[in-house]
Amino acid sequence: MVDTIQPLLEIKHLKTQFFTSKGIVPGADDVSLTIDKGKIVGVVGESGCGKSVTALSIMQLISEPGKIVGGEILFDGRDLLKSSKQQMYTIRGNEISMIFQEPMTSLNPVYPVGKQVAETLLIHNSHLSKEAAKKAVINMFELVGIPDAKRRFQVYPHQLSGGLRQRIMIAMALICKPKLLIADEPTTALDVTIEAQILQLLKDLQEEIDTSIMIITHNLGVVAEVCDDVYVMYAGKVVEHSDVFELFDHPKHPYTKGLLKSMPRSDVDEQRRKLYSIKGMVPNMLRPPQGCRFHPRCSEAMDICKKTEPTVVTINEQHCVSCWKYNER
Amino acid sequence: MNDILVKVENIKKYFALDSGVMGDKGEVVHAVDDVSLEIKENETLALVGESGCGKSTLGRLLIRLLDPSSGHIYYKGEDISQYSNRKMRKTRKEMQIIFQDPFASLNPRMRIIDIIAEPLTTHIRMSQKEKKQRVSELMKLVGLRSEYMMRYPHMFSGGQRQRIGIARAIALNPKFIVCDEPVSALDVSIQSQVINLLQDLQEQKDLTYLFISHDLNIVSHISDRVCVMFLGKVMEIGDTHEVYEHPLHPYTKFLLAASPVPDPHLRNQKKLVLKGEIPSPIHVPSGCRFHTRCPFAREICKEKEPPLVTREGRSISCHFPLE
Amino acid sequence: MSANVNGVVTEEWTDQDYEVEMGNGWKELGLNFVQNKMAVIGGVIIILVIATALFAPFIAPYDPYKVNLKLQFQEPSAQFLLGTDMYGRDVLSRIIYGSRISLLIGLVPTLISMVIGAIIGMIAGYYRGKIDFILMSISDMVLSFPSLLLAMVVMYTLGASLINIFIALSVIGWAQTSRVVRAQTMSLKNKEFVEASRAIGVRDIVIMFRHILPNCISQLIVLFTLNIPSSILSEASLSFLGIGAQPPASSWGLMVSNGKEYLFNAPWVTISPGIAILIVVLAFNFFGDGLRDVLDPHLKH
Amino acid sequence: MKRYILKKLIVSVPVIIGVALITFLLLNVVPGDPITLMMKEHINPDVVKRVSAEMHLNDPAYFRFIHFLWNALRGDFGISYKLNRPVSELLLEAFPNTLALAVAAAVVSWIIGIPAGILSAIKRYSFLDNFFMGFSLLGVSMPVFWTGLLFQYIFSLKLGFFPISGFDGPEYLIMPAIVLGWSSAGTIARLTRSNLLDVMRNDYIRTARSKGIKELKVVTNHALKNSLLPVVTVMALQVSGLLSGAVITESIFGIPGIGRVAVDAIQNRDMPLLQGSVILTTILVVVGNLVADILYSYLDPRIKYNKKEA
Repeated sequence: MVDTIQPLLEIKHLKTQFFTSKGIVPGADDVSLTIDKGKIVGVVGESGCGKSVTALSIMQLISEPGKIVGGEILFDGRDLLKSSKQQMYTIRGNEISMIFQEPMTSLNPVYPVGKQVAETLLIHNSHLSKEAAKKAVINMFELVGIPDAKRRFQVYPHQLSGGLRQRIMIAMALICKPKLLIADEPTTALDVTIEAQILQLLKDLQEEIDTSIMIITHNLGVVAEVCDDVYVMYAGKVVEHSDVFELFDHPKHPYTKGLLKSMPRSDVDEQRRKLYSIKGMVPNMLRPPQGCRFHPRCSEAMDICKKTEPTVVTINEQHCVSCWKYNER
Repeated sequence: MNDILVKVENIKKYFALDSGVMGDKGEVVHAVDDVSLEIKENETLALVGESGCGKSTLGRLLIRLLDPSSGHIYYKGEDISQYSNRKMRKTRKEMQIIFQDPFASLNPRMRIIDIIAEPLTTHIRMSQKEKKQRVSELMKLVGLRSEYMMRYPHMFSGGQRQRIGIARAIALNPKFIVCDEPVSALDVSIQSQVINLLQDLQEQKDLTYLFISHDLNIVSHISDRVCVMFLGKVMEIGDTHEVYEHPLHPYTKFLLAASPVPDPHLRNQKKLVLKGEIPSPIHVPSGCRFHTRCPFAREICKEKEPPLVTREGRSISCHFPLE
Repeated sequence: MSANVNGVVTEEWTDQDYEVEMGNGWKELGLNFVQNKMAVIGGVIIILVIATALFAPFIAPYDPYKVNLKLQFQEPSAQFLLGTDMYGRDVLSRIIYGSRISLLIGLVPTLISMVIGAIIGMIAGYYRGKIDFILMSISDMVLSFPSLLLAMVVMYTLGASLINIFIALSVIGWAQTSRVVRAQTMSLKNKEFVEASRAIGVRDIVIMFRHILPNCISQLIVLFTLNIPSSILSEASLSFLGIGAQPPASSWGLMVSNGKEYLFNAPWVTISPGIAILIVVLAFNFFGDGLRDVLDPHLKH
Repeated sequence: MKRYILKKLIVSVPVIIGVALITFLLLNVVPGDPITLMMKEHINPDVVKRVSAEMHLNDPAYFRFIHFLWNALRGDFGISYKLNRPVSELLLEAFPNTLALAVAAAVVSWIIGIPAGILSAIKRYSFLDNFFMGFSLLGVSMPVFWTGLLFQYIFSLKLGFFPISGFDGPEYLIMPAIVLGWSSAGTIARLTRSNLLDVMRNDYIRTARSKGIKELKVVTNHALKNSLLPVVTVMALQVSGLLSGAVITESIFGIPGIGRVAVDAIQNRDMPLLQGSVILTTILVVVGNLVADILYSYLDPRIKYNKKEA
């Protein structure tokens, strides 16, 4: 029974562009994406594909020379792009919060970590006393698995390891029990064993706090490990969206297929055969290719791909792709 | 045919953190702590481990970019650990290094032709015409158009720069190349291109690689043998396939379980997840270095450091290896 | 489409490549420079000042050294645009001739101290250890002297003359440059492209001049343009205190100093050379700031 | 952190000895016989012999330096040629005046410089930014001696607000402090502005915004402390700039400070007095640097708690 529950977040035809001195770079180019309540959604793609731009657009943290030029971002029924600055202040860190890739530099080096986490709580709950905030922060530290939480309240960021700092960031993001947590490459800068801890932590917290999580990553392994739904992006556009099992079992878009085939796998052992590799390189976004942006690197490119942009085709209700191969025009 | 090309015996490298001015010994980082291993000709030995395990330091020690605090390095049987810079020049022609960061490994103020030709012009007198010809040959070999030779590094993508670094490394037809995380800074689709290039060059120019990486998937694909390191010490060495099938050292087992595999069906809910943080290389734990994180650690692991035991090509440093 | 080059299959590139919009280095720099108003204004004034210095004899309306007591303290008038001083000499002509001294003092010692400082900084930064400690303690000592006092001490020992000013200003200037170049060298030394050259077996000296120095150039240029004004100011101060250029030389500092007793009834004698110093120093600061924005990419926006 | 301060203290001792050595060498060894130099016209051979013996001029240089150093440690910098009074006494009289001027100028530069730098960073490219930066550029570019004369001309001669020179009351200090303070205010404003702009580009500022903190609070709570740390070090390095400036300001405004003493000593070829004043001023600078280091290590937790504790 698929009840038509209203999705937590719905992005419709988002357009965010960067007006650089050398020309306009289309960061997110007509991106549509939905996140249902209680789900972990992965947005995967290579560098420059617009995944981080999409995330920052939700939080409206796009800095110079970027600007959101079109589309809608519906969060709990309200369009964030139309809400006032004041409203956004109440949403950021309270209803939608974000963690970033570099734990080393994402915390303010001159303030104790406890104080920085309490700050988020106090801003959104001005009635709360400092003492109550401190207690809440220490509980949250324990929840995110920081040993010896009480002492660590006073500690400074440079005294902690990468893994611990990322846990502090997660505590800071979840302290107000937000509805949506956006994690931009949360484990890319971490070591393998620490990455496994953090991914496990995100999965546990998702159930415990019943928040939805949007994970931005370039690593298909992380997607397979944690996500329920996946959006594959290339050169500013969503090329494929599907349930995670469907995506890995029956990838449709040539780019997704190429990515999956070119990844070496430690669990499967073939005698050192040549890795499949998608030819060419990530397009330069100042002059994106005509028509489908993947056509220069696509082994199944047809004439129409070079001229017109593909429209989105629904394979089944969990899977859609924008590629002329599946479009009975 | 596979005799030993490079042999390392009890190599140690300590870095003094801040040289205590008042004579008190500043803190010391035990980057590489008594490591011994062998690399056979035409083989790819992978060096795997998390940050702070000393894999990059060991790589730089082998080609004498760093001077060892103690221990020996044998290249083709010759002990080069104490060679002076002048004496090293001849051997340097046979060993090269490829770096991780495509943006920092090329001098931004030099043209590509001069970057690739630097090894040639340093060791061999050659005319400008000869230099151009040799460089364009090398560029074709690594899949770059030779007409780009007059351009500057900032005009190339990450993948192209990595190829330039590889062209520079193979310019003098070396025997042994240290690849220090050559593909970890690249996008997935570009990674496989560079990995294929490295493998093709190995066959074509019969090279020996020391492949340093933290990505176990890539290592499983490219390496013949793998050496797992933790906090400056060797935990386990063996054939890649065997080590991946049944690892002997607990750390290897957790490392393999931790690295994410691109297949959702394999995501087990309660994975083998190592608790605790990576200890700091300054205050190294007593006995077996891994005992603070190892779930199977017993009393003896805290006191006595397990020696590296080698049996039929498999080396292990653990009191209670997993059978 | 892949080409087979002596056995190794390599991928040929698709046509759209990277170089189209990257432009080459220097043309792009020129473009940004022009957009930077500050730098252009500074640059124009500097060119004017250099022109006046070169062609001083042709531009100056009168002979700056001819004394004519009858014309003492003439108000600025059509005949004497900036009036005359206590010896009846035309202030404007003396300022024009004075530009030679100021420019010479601004450029030459700064260049000398930059070269010395760059080499010392590079050696200290590259070799570290004892050499670094010794060189940097010396530079710490020199930096501990208030620059003017050190110059005064040097002038005291060598006596007041133009060459001695060169020496004094060079002695002050090199320490600051050596610190900047040392910091830059230490960061460049750990960069991988330097490690690559060492792995190839390139000698240290070659590494310093082929890899390290070229990457310090942009910072050195900015430092050079910003050090010139401080040299000009130092010379003017020395001359003002009477230990710099000696009469009858027309150093601007000396002119201000000689005119200060007559401040009440003939202010133009003191004020106009001061304005000249201000304009030149401002021009170099403008030019230096503009240059730093252009050469230091991340400061662009 | 104690270790850090101790290290800094120990390092500054050789610097001071080195400074004394450089000054001694420059003033005593290089110019040959100071006495003939000093007496220039009326040289009298036996006077020369008596004075030089009395001042151990014929002993080897290093012996004289140790002799000098030994006396200096006991506070005896020799006798001033011209004024025939112990140099240390003269310096002690002049020192408080220079200190008053330097402190007043420093306060002026902080009060003007820091807020100007912060405001122009926050309101970048606005009229305010251009005005403050223009003001600072002017301050940095104006020759101190010329500004002094200009101020005297306008404020005392023409408008008569302040006494033209002399030094016996606070109102004598106002104009010199402003003249001297303006140029270092320029330096501080420019530095504060560029620091703040740099700090605003850091990741933790983006984190602060993502926590829902209003933009102004992001600047005051997160960016300010980080950007003002380096300014603290500049405040100390300013000491040497201020003392250079003081030399001139004191001669224009007739303030009997160390700068004035040094200038007169040069004009009268009074070597011991010059030597004493230079060494004292340089020690002031070294002390200034020391204070800055200690202040910096106290303010910056990364140095205060440098042990990795995780």
